Amino acid sequence: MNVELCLAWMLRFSELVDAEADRLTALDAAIGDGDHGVNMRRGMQAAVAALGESPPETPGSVLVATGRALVSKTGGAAGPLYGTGFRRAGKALTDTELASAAEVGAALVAMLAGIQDLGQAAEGDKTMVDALAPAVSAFEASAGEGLAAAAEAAAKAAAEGAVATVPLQARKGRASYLGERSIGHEDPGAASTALLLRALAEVTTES
Amino acid sequence: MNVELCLAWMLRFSELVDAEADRLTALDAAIGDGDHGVNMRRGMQAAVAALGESPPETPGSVLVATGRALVSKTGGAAGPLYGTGFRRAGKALTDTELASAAEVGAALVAMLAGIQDLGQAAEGDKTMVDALAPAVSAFEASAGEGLAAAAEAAAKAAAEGAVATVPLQARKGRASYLGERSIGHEDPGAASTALLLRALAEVTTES
Amino acid sequence: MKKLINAPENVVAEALRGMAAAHPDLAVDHENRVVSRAGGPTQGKVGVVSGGGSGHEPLHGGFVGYGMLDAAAPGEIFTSPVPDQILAATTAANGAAGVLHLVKNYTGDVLNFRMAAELAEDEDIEVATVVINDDVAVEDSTYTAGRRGVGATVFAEKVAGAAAESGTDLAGVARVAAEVNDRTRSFGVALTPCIVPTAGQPGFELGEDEVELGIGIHGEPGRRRGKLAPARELVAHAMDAVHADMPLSGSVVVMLNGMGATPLVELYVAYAEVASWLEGHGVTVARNLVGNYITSLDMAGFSVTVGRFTDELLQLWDAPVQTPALRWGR
Amino acid sequence: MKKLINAPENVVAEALRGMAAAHPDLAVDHENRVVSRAGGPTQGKVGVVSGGGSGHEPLHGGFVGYGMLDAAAPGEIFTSPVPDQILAATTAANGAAGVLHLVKNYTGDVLNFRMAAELAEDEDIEVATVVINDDVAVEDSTYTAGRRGVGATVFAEKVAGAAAESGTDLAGVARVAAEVNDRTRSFGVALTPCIVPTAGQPGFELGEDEVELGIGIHGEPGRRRGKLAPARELVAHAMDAVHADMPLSGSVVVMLNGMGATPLVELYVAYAEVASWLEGHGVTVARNLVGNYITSLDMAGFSVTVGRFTDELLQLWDAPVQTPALRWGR
Ligand SMILES: Nc1ncnc2c1ncn2[C@@H]1O[C@H](COP(=O)(O)OP(=O)(O)O)[C@@H](O)[C@H]1O
Ligand SMILES: Nc1ncnc2c1ncn2[C@@H]1O[C@H](COP(=O)(O)OP(=O)(O)O)[C@@H](O)[C@H]1O
Ligand SMILES: [Mg+2]
Ligand SMILES: [Mg+2]
Ligand SMILES: [Mg+2]
Ligand SMILES: [Mg+2]
Repeated sequence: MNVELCLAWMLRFSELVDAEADRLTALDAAIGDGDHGVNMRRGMQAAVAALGESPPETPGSVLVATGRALVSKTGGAAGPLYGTGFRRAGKALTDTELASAAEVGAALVAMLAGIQDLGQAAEGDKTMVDALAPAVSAFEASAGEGLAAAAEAAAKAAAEGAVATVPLQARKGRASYLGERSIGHEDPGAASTALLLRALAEVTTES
Repeated sequence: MNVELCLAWMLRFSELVDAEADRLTALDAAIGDGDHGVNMRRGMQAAVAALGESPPETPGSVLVATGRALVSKTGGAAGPLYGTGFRRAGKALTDTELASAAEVGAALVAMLAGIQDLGQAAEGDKTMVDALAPAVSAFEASAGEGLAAAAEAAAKAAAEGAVATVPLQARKGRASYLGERSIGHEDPGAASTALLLRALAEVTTES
Repeated sequence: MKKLINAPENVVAEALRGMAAAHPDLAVDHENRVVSRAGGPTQGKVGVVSGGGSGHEPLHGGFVGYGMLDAAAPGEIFTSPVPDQILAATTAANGAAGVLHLVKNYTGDVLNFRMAAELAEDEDIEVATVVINDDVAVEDSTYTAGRRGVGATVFAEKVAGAAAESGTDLAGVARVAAEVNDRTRSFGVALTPCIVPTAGQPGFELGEDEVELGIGIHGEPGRRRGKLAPARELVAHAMDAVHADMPLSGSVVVMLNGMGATPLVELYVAYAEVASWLEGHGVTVARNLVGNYITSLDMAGFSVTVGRFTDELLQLWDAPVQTPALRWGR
Repeated sequence: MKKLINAPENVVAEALRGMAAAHPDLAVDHENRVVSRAGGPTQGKVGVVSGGGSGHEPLHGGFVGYGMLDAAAPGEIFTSPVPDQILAATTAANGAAGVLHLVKNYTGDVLNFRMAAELAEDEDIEVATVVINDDVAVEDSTYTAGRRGVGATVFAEKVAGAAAESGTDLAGVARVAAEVNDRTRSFGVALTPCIVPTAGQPGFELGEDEVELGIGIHGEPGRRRGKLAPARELVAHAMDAVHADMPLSGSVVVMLNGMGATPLVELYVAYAEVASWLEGHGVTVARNLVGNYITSLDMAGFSVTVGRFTDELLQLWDAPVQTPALRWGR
């Protein structure tokens, strides 16, 4: 992954978030407070703008800049969580100009660790972690087959992970306030994480 | 009209108001503030209670006591207007124990005058006056045929007068705030006045 | 109908119980339905009394206290109080220097207050009456019952209360109240109708994209129906109506009032538009109120009230006031 | 969706314009989205800062002023503010004696305030944080994000603000705020859902005869759905829930709070029930608030908050306060 591909990833993520904002908001309205789509759109628009204003030179700095923009523009739970995740992922790539599939995998591992350090959510708590954790595992398992294949596997796992949050009872975030009533709804953060991995799969297949 | 008949009139008026309260309120909701039925019910229940507690000995004092109760329990525009009307009507009967049709007619004239003195409404202003004024004329015109016939004529005229308020634009009371939008609705006070005359017709025919 | 009540017919009585429990500075006479100052009337001070139908809270009971009303007579929902009740409020406010009746211009209110004033005079209480009629949505002509009294009531109660507190005599207190009324105009807009508890359903139906322009405070339809529009346009409609009736210039006191169900965040959005309308017309704001002051049950919407205060009136406005709904300076 | 707004995405920015216009005692930094005292921070005084998503007005901006907050950071509707913004509020509140962050316990608020505190410490501003979590509808266990912060926030802002004003140091101000939180519990009930402007539709649907029991302040459904019942029963449900969690006795401070669209007359009806529930349980009311203090946009409903104040806390409660939404003593 070079800097262009990483920029394309962020751009595609922003596009997908924009296209799916209403769905993300509706998911959040059901078990949260109805702002996740709007938040993510605002955050990723700010990230894309920041990336456009001072284009970074390495994939790592793309992710760090994205993380910084998300922290300072998103708000809510998702802002600090995604923001920290992106920054950690970016830092894991150090100043590599061309990250291998294995290095991208390590960055995703760092992203997950950052989100879990901050949010303290375990798998099964019905959060974005339930999409990201299986995605990271799938990515690592397929990393030997190249970036596109690994990304495709990760996207599939993330999408499945998001859907698999439906029967779960939330133990973190706003949805946890609903107790058993959180069961039967897809977690909005898991849904946006699935978009993040889908974006990666799309840009890597195209390239 | 003796004291019993006059009491029966008030009782029947109270019953009719009670039965028609929702309709009166609905009429008031359309062009006023939706309380006329509730107001009249509260007022006439208080009047009936007062008449029961210290039963008057003449028709005139029945009407005065009714008026006093209406003033002190009804509120709104209808309370002072009906209250004053009843008190004036009662006073017009002086201490007669048996009022002739002509005397009852004079009492109704006094009622109308009392309401008009206080409220300054002319015929055509879309108020209770539009039911009462034709009723008084009809009563007087038929007074020679006896109380029951006169009351029947008055009830008919009042009912027609009430219906005839529908196309009018209000110039007094709350409905006047609506300007042209008051057109097309029956005036609630005219409707309750029609009940007053219907009550008179019913008790005089029965007796 | 979804209301936080026990029974529709008990709303006023129970709300008065709540007021009494909430505000130890108030005395509530439940039998006569009178809200007055716990300390009783101030001897030698002009008493200031208002009243009218309930459903406009905090008006009037919430404005009883130091520097504003001495007593209020709350009627049933949207139904003016009865003469005996107004007499009881007048007595509760009587410090032997006369009592001012501030009456909103509705037939029922005017008639019941007039009867009460007669009763009070029988008891040797001198009564002066100022009728408030500031609503520019209604033409003041022989074809109507005259203009409705709306937001100017809040202004008049504050100013008259301050004048009375400062020792002004009955004629003087009545004069400043009348002056406030003469110099103040209002206009209201409804986004939704309200539901009178005992009626159980709204007085009119409004589509998702409709508003009522020129409403009063009794859930009645307005002068005409309009399209739901941005706050900027609805506010401009209201301000234009006020301005057409009483050209605005110089410095004003303005109230952006919520009708009961409109949240404060929306009132601030609307107030931003009021402020910029005024700025655009070269008018400065001396003082303002933004909030629910004279409401119409659970109606969503707003009214705007603008007063061209003299220095004297502004000084009275600034005087200390300590009531449940308006408090400053102590 | 019927709202008195211009455009859903501009509600917060425009409401801040309105606040700035309405309250000359406030300074509004529109770029950073910070509401602070017009006079700037008081040197040598502990700064008290709060913030969170908008849509809860008057919380928090309406509580900025003498004796309460120094600055507030209002996020988008129901979205916690961002770290830079909270840092700007912290800087605006910084009188070189440290700054207290009062944070409602929501993941987003906690995380963003934590990041802001780190940034502030980089700038040598000492920050203490008290997290408010008083909502008994949520169990405080590893199976939830912990209890939500609701009504106790108003109490904590008042008490901490008074302590700071009196010259107490940062640790002392944090201590009284934490004590208020420890001693206060809340429970909320919704009669209707609310509509987030950018979402355009309600988060849940409620039948004409249904309520949500155990709601927070973000339009989320409650712990369970119940039947619409008389105010007496809804209040008893709320009071029982509070009492089960923190047995009530002696003397308390109580707030009967409206969710935004419930008119005052209904709040008084409900408060009468609160007062009689307390009386029935041998509890006396030291102080009370009845009104809209911490709302959820245009939701109809109420929450009740009860604090078992010590004498020290009650004294701080009584200290003068001068903010747009809470004012006494000056
Ligand atoms: N502690 C946590 N760890 C990981 N993810 C979390 C945590 N809390 C919340 N989330 C995620 O954040 C999402 C909600 O984000 P968003 O709606 O933007 O913020 P908020 O809940 O503050 O409104 C949830 O759907 C969930 O996936
Ligand atoms: N000036 C008036 N003269 C005669 N009748 C009037 C006048 N004003 C109002 N009314 C009558 O009173 C009725 C309304 O009574 P009600 O609803 O009880 O009082 P309010 O209008 O105060 O709510 C109207 O329908 C009308 O018939
Ligand atoms: Mg959310
Ligand atoms: Mg009426
Ligand atoms: Mg009425
Ligand atoms: Mg949120």
